[in-house]
Amino acid sequence: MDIKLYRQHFLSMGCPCEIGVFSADAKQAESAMAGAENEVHRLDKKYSHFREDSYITRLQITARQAGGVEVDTETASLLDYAATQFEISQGLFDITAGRLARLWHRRESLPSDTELSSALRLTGWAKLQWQSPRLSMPKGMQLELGGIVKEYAADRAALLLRRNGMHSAYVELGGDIHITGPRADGKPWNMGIRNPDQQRHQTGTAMAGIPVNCGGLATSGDYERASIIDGKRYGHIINPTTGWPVNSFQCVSVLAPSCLLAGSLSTLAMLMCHEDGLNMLDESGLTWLARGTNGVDHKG
Amino acid sequence: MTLKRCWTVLLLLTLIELSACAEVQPWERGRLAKPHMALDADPLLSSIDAHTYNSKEAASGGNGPAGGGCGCN
Amino acid sequence: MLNSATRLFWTLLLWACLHLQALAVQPGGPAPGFELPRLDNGETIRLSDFKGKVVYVDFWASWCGPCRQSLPLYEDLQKRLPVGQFQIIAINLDEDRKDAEAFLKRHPVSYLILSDPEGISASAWSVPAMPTSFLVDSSGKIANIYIGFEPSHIGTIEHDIKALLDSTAASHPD
Amino acid sequence: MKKLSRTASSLLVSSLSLPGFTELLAAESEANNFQYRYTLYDEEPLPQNVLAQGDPDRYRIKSHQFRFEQDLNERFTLTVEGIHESMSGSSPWYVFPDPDRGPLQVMSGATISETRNEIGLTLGTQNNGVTHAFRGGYSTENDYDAVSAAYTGEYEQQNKHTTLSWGVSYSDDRLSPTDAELFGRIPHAERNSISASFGLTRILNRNALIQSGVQITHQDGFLSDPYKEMWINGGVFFDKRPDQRTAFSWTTRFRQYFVGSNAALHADYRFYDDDWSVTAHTLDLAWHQPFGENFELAPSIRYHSQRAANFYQPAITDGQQPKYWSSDYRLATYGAMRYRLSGTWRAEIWSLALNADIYNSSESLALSGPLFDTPALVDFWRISLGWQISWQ
Repeated sequence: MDIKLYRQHFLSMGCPCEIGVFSADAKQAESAMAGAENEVHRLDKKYSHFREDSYITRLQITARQAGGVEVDTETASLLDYAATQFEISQGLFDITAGRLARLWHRRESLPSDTELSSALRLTGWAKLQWQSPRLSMPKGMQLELGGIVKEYAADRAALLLRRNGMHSAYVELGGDIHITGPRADGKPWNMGIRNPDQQRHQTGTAMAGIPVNCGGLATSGDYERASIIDGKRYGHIINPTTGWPVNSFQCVSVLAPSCLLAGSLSTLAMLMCHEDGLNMLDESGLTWLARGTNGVDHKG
Repeated sequence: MTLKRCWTVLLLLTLIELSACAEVQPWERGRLAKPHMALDADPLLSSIDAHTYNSKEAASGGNGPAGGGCGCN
Repeated sequence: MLNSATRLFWTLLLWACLHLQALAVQPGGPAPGFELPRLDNGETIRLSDFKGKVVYVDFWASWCGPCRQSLPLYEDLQKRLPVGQFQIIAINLDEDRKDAEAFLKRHPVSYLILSDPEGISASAWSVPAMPTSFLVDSSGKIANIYIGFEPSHIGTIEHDIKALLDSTAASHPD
Repeated sequence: MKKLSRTASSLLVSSLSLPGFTELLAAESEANNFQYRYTLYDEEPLPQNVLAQGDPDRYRIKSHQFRFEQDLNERFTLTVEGIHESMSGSSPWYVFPDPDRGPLQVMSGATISETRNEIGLTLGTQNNGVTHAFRGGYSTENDYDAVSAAYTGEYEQQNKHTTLSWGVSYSDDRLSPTDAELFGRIPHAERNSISASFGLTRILNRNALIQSGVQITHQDGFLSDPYKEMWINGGVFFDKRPDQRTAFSWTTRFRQYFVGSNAALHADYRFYDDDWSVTAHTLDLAWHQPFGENFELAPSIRYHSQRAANFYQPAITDGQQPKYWSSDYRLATYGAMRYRLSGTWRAEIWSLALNADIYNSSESLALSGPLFDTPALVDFWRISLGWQISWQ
C-alpha cells in the first residue's frame, strides 16, 4: 500500500475547482474529497448572486423591506468579518458594491455618468444597518460577497479534508488555494499562479511558483472576468468610492494562515494605490507577490 | 538613584548565575515541569491579583507589563 | 574605576563562556547502544537485537510538551513503513513509571517503549534536549540526530528514513 | 514570517468567529486553551467610630475575565484576554480632623454600578529558543480610558539552566472625572507611563528554580486622584501630587519541590522603592500540596508593608502649606496580611480552581515609617473561581 495523489475536478463558484490529496487508502481519499466538494457546492448554492433561489438573493429581498431580516449564524459571522474589513480598509473593501460590479460586468462600452452615479448612490456600507443578527438594506442596494465567500469556501473545504485525516492535501477554487500540509514526501507544494499575460495570449505558463507547506494562497487580479473596452482592460475589482475599476496592479498573491485572510489582503492591495498597496503588503509580515501594471514584479 | 541600584541588582543576578549548581540534565526536569511548580500557573489569577493590589496599595510592578485601566478607588 | 558599561561587558562575556558544551555523540559515529526493560512487560531489549534494521531511537518523557505531539505522529510513521526493515524504539525517561503508563493509556502506541527512569541511556547518548531522536542505520551507525520536535518535522524524518531504507535495500538485496 | 501587522492580525482575529476557523487555524499545534474566571471582591464597611459623614458601605467589585490562547501555526501564538468589571459602593473622600474624636473619614455617596471593560491582544512568536510577544491593550470605563502597548522577550538556553527575559511597556491614560463641573473637579487629564524590565530564571537543581528581575517605571502627567480631597487649615482642597513618579521594583520568585510529599513551596519577595519616598516589602509564601492524581490544596499568606509617601497626611491643621498633599489612605504607612486558601482540580483537558482571600491592613503591621492614624485603611475578602479547558 503506497501513497498516491488522488485528484477531483468540478465546477463551482463560477470557476474550475480541483481537490488533491495524498493518501494510502483510496476509499478514505474519495470520501474525504467528496465531503470537501459538497461543502463548496453548499456554499455556492447558498451565496450565489446569480441564482434566483439562493439564500443570499432571498435574504436581500427581505432585508430591503421595513424592519429588515434576521440572518443565520454563518452569514452573521461573514457580515461581521466584512464589517471589520470595511473598517480596516477605510471603506475601500465594501461588500455593498454589488450594483457597481453588475454595472461593469462584461461591458462593451464605458458606463455613462448617470449609470455610474445611480450605482454609487446604492453603494456604501454606512447606508446599510447591521446589528447582528438583524440586517436591513436600502432599496436597490446589492451585496457582492465574491471577495469573501470563495476564499471562505476554500478554507472550509480544507478543514473538512483535515478532519477526515487528509494532512497532505490542497483545495483550489479558481486561484484561491488552501493547503492542509506538506506533500507526502515532506516537500512543499509548488503552487503556480495563472499569468495575466497568459490569460490574454491563452498560453498556459504560470507566472510564478510559491512553495507552500500549509496555509491559504489567494490571488486577486484584473484578468479574470475583465471587460475590454476600446482596447483597454477594465478588471472586476471596483473602487467603491470612485465607482471605477482599480488599476494599481495586474495581480497580487498573498500567502497567509487562511485563504480568507490571504484573499482579503490581496484584494485590499489591489484597491489601494500602488504605493500604499506595496507598503501594506510589506508590513503585513506575510509572503506575497505583486505584478504592477508596468509588468514589474514585487516580492515580500 | 535607581540606575545605581539597578546595577547592583544586575551584578547580584550574575552572581546567582555563577553560583555552582548541580548539572541538571534535560531529562531530569520532570519535577520542575509539574503544574504546581510553575512560576505563573494561572495567568488570570495573577492578573486579577495584580489589579486588586495595585489599586489598593502604593507599590506595584514585578509581574510583567501592567495593562492600563484604573478601576480603583 | 571601570565604568558601568565595561563592567557589564565583562559580565556578559563571562556568561557566554559558561555556556559552551560540545555534543559527544556525532552523526556518522557508532550508536552507543542500550540494554533496557520494556515498559509493558519488562523484557530486556538491546539495540544490537535490531542489527540489519534501520532504527529510530526517540528519548521522551510524559511531562515534555513536544514529546506529547510526536508520539501519535510516530505511530502513523511506524504503520506507513515496513516493520521488517524499520523499527521505532521510544525510551521513556519519566522518573515515575506511573506518569508514562498514564500517558500511554490516553495515547496508545504499538511500537516499542522502553523504560529508563535513571536516564542511564540518556547520559550515554548525551541527549542535549527533550525530545531528541537518533536515526541509526542498519550497520549501527548514527545517520541523523533530531533535536526538539515540531509536527512539520515528520515529513523530513520520513524522507531521511526512506532514503536509508532504499540505500540499505540496494547494498544487500535479499 | 515577521510579526503580523495590525491590519493582518485584526482581520485574523475577526475571522476566528467564522464556523470552524479556530480549529482550522490551529493546524497541528500543542495546547490551545480557554480560561474563564469570576471574582467577587467586597470591602468591609468603614467602622462607625471613625465615620464623619457619607455612606460607610465601601467598594464591591464583580469581575469576569476570559483568556483565549491559540497557536496560529508553529511559529505564532495569539492570546486574547478580556475583563468586564462592575463596581459599586462609596469611597473615602477626605479626613475631617475632629478636635476630640481624632481624624474621622468623610465618605463619598454610594456610586451606582459603574462598569469597566479591558481587552488585550498578544501575538507571540518563537524561533530557536528566543520568544517575542507584542501586546496591545485597551481599557475603558465611564471616566477613564487607557491604551497600552508592551513588548516582552525571552531567551532560553537549550541545555543550560538559564532563561533571560526583558520587556518594555507603555500606557497612555485619559481621565474625564464624572460630575466635573458639579464638584469643580478637573474636567480632563492625561497621564502616561513607560516601564522596562529585565529578569533571569535559573534552574538551581532537580528540585529548585529561582527567578529574579528588576522593573523601572516612570509615570508622567496628572497622577493625583480627582475624586479625593484634603482638609488643610480649615479648607478642603483637591488632591495634589507631583506630576512625575519613578519607581523601581525587584522581584524574586523561588520554587522548591519536595519528593517525599510531592509538594511545592512557592516563595516570592518584592522590594519596591520610588521617588515619592514610598518603600515597600511584599512577601508571598504558598505550600502547594497535591492529593492523589487530580486534586491540590494550597494555603498561602502574603505580607505587605509600605512606608508613606512624603506628602501624605490625613489632614493639616498647623497652618503649614505644603507644595504637594494627599490624604489617600493608599499612600499611608501600613502593613497588610492576606490569608488565602486555594483548591485546584485538574483533569485530562480541563481544570477548576477556587481561591478564597481575607485581607486586613493596619498601621501596627508596618515594618517602619511615619504613623498618622489613618482611618480609612481597608480590609476586604475576595472569592475567585477559575475554569480552564485546553484542546489539541
